[in-house]
Amino acid sequence: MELLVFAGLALVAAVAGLLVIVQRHAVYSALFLIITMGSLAGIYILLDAHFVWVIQVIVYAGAIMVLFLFVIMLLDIRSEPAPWAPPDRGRILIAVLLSVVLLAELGVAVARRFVLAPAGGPAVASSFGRTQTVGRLLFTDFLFPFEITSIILLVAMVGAMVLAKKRLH
Amino acid sequence: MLETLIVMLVKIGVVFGALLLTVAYMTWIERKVIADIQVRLGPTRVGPYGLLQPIADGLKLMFKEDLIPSQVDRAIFLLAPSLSIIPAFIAFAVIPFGDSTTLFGLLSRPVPLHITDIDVGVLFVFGAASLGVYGIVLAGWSSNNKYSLLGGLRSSAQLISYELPMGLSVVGVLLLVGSLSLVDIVKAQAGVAWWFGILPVPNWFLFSQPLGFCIYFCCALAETNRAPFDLPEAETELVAGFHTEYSSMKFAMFFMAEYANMITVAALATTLFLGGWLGPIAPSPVWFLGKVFLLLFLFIWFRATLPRFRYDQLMNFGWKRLLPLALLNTAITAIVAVRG
Amino acid sequence: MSVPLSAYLILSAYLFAMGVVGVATRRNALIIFMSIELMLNAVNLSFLAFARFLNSMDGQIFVFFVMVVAAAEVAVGLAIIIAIYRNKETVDVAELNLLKW
Amino acid sequence: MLNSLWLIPVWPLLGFLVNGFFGRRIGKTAVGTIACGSVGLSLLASLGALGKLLARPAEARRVEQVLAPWIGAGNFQADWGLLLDPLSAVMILVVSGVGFLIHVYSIGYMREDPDYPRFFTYLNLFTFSMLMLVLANNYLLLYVFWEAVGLCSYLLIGFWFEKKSAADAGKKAFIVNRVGDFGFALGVMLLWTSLGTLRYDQVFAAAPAQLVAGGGVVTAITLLLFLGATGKSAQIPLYVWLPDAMEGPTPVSALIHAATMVTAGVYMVARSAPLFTLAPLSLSVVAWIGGLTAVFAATIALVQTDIKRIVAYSTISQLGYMFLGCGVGAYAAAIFHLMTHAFFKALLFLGSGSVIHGLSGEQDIRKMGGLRKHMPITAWTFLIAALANAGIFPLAGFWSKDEILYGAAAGGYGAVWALGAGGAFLTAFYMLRCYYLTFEGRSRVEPEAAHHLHESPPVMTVPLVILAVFAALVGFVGVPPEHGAYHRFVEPVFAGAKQVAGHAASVGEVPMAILSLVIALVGVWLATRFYVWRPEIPARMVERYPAAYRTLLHKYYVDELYDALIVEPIRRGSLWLWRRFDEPVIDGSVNGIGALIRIGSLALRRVQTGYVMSYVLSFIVGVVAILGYLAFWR
Repeated sequence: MELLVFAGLALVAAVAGLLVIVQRHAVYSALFLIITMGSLAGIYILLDAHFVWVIQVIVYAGAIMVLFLFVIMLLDIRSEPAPWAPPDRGRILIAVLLSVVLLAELGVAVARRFVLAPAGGPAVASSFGRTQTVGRLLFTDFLFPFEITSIILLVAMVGAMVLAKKRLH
Repeated sequence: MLETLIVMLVKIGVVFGALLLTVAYMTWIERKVIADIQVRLGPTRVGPYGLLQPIADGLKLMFKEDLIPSQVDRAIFLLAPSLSIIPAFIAFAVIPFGDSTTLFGLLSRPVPLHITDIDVGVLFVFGAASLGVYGIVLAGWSSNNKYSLLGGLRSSAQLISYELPMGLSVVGVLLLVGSLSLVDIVKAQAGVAWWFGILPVPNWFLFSQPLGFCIYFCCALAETNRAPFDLPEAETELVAGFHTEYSSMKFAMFFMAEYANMITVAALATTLFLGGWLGPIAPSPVWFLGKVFLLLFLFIWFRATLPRFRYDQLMNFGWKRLLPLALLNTAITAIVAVRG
Repeated sequence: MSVPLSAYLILSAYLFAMGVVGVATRRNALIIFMSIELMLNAVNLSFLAFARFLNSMDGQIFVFFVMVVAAAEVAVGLAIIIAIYRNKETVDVAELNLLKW
Repeated sequence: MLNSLWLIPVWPLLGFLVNGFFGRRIGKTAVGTIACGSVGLSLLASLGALGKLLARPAEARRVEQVLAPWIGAGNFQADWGLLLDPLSAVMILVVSGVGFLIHVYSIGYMREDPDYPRFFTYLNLFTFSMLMLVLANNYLLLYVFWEAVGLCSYLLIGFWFEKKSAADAGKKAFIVNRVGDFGFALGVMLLWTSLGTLRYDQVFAAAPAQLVAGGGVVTAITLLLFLGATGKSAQIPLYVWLPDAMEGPTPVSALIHAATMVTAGVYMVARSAPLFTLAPLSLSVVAWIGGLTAVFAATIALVQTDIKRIVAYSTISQLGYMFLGCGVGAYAAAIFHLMTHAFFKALLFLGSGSVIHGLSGEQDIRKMGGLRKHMPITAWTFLIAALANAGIFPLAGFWSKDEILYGAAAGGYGAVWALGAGGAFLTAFYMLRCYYLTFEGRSRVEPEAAHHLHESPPVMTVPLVILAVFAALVGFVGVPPEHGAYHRFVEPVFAGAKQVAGHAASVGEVPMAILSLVIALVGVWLATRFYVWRPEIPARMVERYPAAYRTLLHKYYVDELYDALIVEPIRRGSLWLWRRFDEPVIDGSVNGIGALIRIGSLALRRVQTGYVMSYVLSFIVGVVAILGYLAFWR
């Protein structure tokens, strides 16, 4: 049952992930990316990430991708020629080959190290991945990085405003 | 096992059906209430008191010609209405509408009256709401029409802007409960609180989080594009906003999504601030529905009373008033929660 | 049937490779950016898988931080893209070659 | 007050900051008020500190405060520490008291200057630095503010930097001081390597035990310190900058180049008395240099015609007296002279400033004369100061100078005493010469200057009068000699140094005093004879001894000598190095490397295609390589 659900979600994620990078128009890329993220959120539930999956939906799908769509629409970007058009062909070939090598390497690494790990993993406490557990860790062991992230967000906020502000001439 | 499955399917069916029915009849209620406020009669012809009016409207929309303008981005144009309506209905999955019940002894063990109770219920509702933006923004973009695009952008900007204070306004409640599960939140509101030691009030968060409730309610109006925040549909400026190019059933879907959203936010407000299904004597779903309809009535009342905001006023109100107020509310609640 | 760790990791590696291809082949800055997000998601999946299989919450916390950084990055990155678009009327990275010799 | 010594120097610092940052915006009145007010507050704080110090028993008059650690590296430790004892108390009173009067005077003197705020900014910075210099509790802090006052001196000498002579004078002062400061720095380093500390109390406690009395190390330390003092206090051989420093505004000359900064060397030697006591050789060097400078500068002053330069050479000469006092072990007397000198020399400068002001910038005494009728207050105060400088009873200079000469005689330094006595005679002569030529006789003022001739405004004359009162009376704090209130206050600081100096010869105090008074009076009589009764004599003297006159007029050709011996060889050597070494070798190698890199870059820059995708591709190649290594070979 779990395997079935995983297979379904993984298939969706994989296909959508591929479609993200071959679309001619950025809006479609964004839509497929949203689908990938959504199916990943489902997989997160399988991994007992009870808090992270909903954060994935809210932050990635709800905030980040909306921002993307916004910018795409704001900039009024037309469809571009197919990415595999002649001038880029050689580079694309190299890139794809390299990525295949990369994937192969990662596959070898996984095969050598982790293929023997017991399926399903160890039994975990019922509190694993719950909001309370995450919250407790964030405010104790990871308090310092947590506070740092607030600074990062503030800086990003100010930076985005400054960059995107219309200059008055 | 089988019983669980059947019960689950029945629950889903009942909730979905009730929601559809409520959406349909909200249109009737709205027309009637506004007519009353404006000293008119409202629909009277179709059925007694015009009760069959929604059915007639639905039929009309269904049989209307489904226009697809030639310059639209077809795939997304077709997808957008569904993207709009699905999250609106999904959100209802975690809202508890009653206490556990055996249905007068019909079932072998008590069945909780909600489809599911997950430990991130509140976030789930917000997540679903944030997904609702896509329908609008994609509808606006794919229509290939400047009014649609502007309406869509406006609408999504509004939704994103007001999601923030909305999320923050309920943090106070979450701090007091210590859980994101909506069932837990409802249960935490059981009992009676004593104001100043003499005045008994229900232990609802409306009374301990009045500021939070007000912020939530304002944001709820904005989130559902209701008056006085109905700028995305401001006819005078944008024709009909993002759904200018839509007609027939696809238009109906946007329409339904809007009303479903209204019901969702009202149900969430009931759960978070008004004690959910809790109440004496009457069965719990009755209490729940009563509170939800009270809030819906408020929605309509606001629409009939208040003029529309200007766009800059809307943004200023959200970012410069509600957001700081929500932060203040969160801070005060945190201090009280830690001290008390 | 339970899912083995390697399945998650392979999916993660595949998505990461897709992101790499996207970054290396596309000329639209926005799509490149989305490919980067895809890679981040792939990494997050690995984090969560390892967290589950090592029975350690640290991975989940890291995912949280990755998301924060991603959000910050998107905000600034999109602002930069908007600024570039205002100046050059394009988001084609092949036309942004001021750093050329 | 004593537990917050920082209140003394902090006000001028604040004044410096306010005037420095906002001086151009707040207007002249506010700038002047802030500058004077801040120094006035310092004066009040100093007086308060003095009062508290006096209230304590004599042996407890020592307050040390560490405000903050400054440098801590290994076993090296230096703090922002302040030390208040009778010696520094006298110094801060002189600095803030005289400084305050000069600040007030400057309001009038600099009234018309467009750079008014800048002037007061520098002046406040100087006051702060000088206060810190005398309050420092260790040699490093002393050194830092020693340099800081040098910087202020440079800035203020070159205040009118658009005038080339002023800018050159500033540079000269700075460079000559570098020589001395180099010695000072070496001295401080040597001190640390031999004792491991720079704090006064620790140094003086450790020195007798760890350094061999009269040995090479302590002699080297003290001589190096004294080299620094000769630079700062304008002694042979590094005195050449001070006469040129008269290019600066007159209040600057009064404050920095008469009353305070130039006495820093004397203060430093007096402060280091326990060290000098261990090095008799250094002491006699100090005494001899002081005595020689006193006479040498006085002879030059005899024939100078620039009113400020006369006073400047007089300052060098008087500083020589102070070193003479230190050298013979009469530290208290030296500091006493430092104090009285501050008053009458500041008065002399301010008086000459008043004259210059009244004559619209004229400084040549040959073009003055008969000014007493027009500027009575200036004339009278100038006369008092001149007589005080000449050492006429009972004015301040008499008491302090007499004490130094007595110290020399009593210490058995007969030759040095003779130098001092000769200097005293010359001093009386040239001071009175200056006075007569300026204020008495017939007017030789240029007609257009005479037209504007006027007494200075009250803001300038009131400080003159106050200073005159002090110049006349301040000597009485040291009466009776060697046992006055002043000595009871300051002498304990030098208790340790006293024992070695001792009294080698027995001479009567009163006869010695009368003798020095007579010497001074002879000088006065001679000057009167030359310039009042028989005005033709000077010209005859010039005719009779032309060589001597020219030598004196050209200041013994020392500047020319330095130019020929030091400046010119260095200039030639530098030119040679520039042409033959710097350009072909150093520039050549630098440019060669640059050219090499440029050629290399021309080839390599093809790599920079400007296409993001290419960069990404190379990036990915790297990732694949690393991952391949990790996946297959690890």
